[in-house]
Amino acid sequence: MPEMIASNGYYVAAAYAVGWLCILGYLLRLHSLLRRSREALAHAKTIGGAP
Amino acid sequence: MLARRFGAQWVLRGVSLELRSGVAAGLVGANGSGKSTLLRLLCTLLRPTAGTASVFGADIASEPDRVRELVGFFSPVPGVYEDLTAMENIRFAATMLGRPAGSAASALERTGLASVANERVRGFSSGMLRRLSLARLLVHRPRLLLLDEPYNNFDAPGTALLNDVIRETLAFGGSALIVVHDVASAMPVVNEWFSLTGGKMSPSAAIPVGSPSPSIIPALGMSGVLH
Amino acid sequence: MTAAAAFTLEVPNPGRWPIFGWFAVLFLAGAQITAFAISPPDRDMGDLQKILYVHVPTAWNMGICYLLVAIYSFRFLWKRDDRDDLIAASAAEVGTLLNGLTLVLGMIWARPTWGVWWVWDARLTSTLIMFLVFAGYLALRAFVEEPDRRALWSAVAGIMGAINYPIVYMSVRWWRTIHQVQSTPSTLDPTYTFSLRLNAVAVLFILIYFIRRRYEAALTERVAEQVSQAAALGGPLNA
Amino acid sequence: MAFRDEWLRARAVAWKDLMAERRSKAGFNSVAALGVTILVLFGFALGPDAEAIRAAAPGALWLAALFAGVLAFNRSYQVELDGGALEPLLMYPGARRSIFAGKLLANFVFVFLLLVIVIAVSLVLFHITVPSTWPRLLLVVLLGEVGLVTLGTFYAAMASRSRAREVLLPLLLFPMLVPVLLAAMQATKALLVGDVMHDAGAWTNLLVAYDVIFLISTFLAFDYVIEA
Repeated sequence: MPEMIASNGYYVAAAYAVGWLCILGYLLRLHSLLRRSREALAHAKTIGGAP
Repeated sequence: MLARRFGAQWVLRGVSLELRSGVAAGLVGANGSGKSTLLRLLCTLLRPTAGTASVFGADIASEPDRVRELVGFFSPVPGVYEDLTAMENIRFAATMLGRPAGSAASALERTGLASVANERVRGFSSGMLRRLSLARLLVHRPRLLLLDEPYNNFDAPGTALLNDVIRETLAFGGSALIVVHDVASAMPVVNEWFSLTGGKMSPSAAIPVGSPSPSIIPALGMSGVLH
Repeated sequence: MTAAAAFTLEVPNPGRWPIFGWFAVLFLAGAQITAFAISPPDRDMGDLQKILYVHVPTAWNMGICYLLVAIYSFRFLWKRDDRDDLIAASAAEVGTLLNGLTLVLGMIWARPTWGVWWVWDARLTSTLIMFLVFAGYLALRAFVEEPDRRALWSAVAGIMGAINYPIVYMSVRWWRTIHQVQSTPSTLDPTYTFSLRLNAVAVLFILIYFIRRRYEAALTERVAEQVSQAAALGGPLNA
Repeated sequence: MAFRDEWLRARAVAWKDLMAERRSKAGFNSVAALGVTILVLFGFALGPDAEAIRAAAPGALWLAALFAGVLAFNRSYQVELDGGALEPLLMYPGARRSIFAGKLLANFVFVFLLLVIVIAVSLVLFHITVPSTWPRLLLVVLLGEVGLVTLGTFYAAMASRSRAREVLLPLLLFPMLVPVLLAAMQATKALLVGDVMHDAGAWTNLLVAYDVIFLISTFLAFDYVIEA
């Protein structure tokens, strides 16, 4: 029943694809969160004129 | 050095005040200067971010229960149950305070609400609501009165009644801290004045001190015991 | 003003964490490749078993995240240090991500194995319930603005959520279970368990990196919030 | 001595909540009507076939109680929030758990009355014959209600004071209720057919265990929740 084994390959591929998609997606989210929070801090400091 | 931070802003940066018993202190200050925050700290509604304060020996952070027994907070918001009648409200307060049920009736009597005792609070005017929360204070009989703008929209008899209650509290060794704009109404009872600006407290020489016993209040940390 | 200074939060610097990030990603790739290389084809599951190399480690690490949420929530209730709150929040977010991934991978594995996408089985169902519990946790954090209240409430919700996991698992288990009986790693052939553990460690590195950087972003945002608030309400923070 | 004071305070809080509820009347009627509506909708969803409806009756009954109950939980803190009465309540001396106990009691009575209606209507709508094991069924209903009301009152203490409370309470509450609802539904289902499989006992014991766990944890956590 080769067809059965072959289709399994799709599921395995799908699983790893989803796995890496999540990791890369979250890395992007982290990147933007970090950038945005640093911008917010810089912006806040300019208004506050804190030392 | 009592301090309280909301997010970043030090609303109170280091208030130090020692209030002797039998003293009514008036507290003036611009809006947002931390006056009501100080009161809410003293009555354990807020936790201090730094520093300590004790009321008649009970520390507000570690012994909130004892403090709540000793402190009465008279705030502009009456905080009563509109669907309940005046008597039901005060009797509920009496039960929660562990006071005898009978004290509710006499408190309503004293504040002139006996005639409307069985009416629902929903229809009460703001003056009547203030009397109702004053009645709650009478049931409680706290040793430290924390009054937040007590004289606002209070008619003449109401103000007189309030000052009587303050004097009675001072008489039995209690104290009062009154946050006030309307300095004139508080004049008959207050014997020390403080001003709170930018979260810092200082004895306020600006306001003439009408107190019979002009005692110098050492600027000790709030950790000074109010005794 | 030492009392005040002690309580202000310092901005964390990234330091060498980005390098650790690269290391974690490469290590995961390496772990997956080794697992592929050394795992003998399982007699009946064919190469479907390879899905387990990413499904099971993700599930384990999800558990670790929720444990971290509980631990840092307890610490917050005890010490009231804002940093613990932010770590708990970061661990919850990463945990929820891993939770979602575990569910999707579980379904991808269930389809060829049992012919259906979803199975009302003890472990999958309790993982789904935990996903909803922590969706509630994240919603609570989103809906409550005031930092002190948000921190306190989410600490409580986090602990209650963590308590609920074993309870949900046991109750669903008695309700019904056709999930592979929890095969303790030792009973299976050693290469399989080695691959599982290797990948589990790899996902753990990813997890640590994610939480640390998410925490960094949250802390920076909190400091920015404080600085702007202080400025708005007069006088820099530690004047 | 202290326990007696706490009980008096809890009873006063419960009495105050129930009195305010009775006076505003609208509350209970609308919640009960919602419960019945949900039962009717279940009837439509499961089709006229008597057998299918009877099989689904336990689930329908508990879900109706759950969805209607959620409205009651948020309302129980509304009585404080409307008049700004929460702060005076927090300033009364004595442990705050008596406030939680009082709210729990009031909600228990409210949801009990709701359950009476929901059960009566579902007996009729779902053609349920009262089984010989009805005393044990009543016990299961009460135990299930304890779990529902405990967690509902606890999470409403947070949800009622934040934005979008109608969304936040179900989102927080339902996942936590899964074990209680599962046990309650399974025990009810078994007892409705006279517990022929003798597994109602196991589920009932489970229900007791859940109630104890959630009662203890919510009582411990309430001080932190109400303090903020």
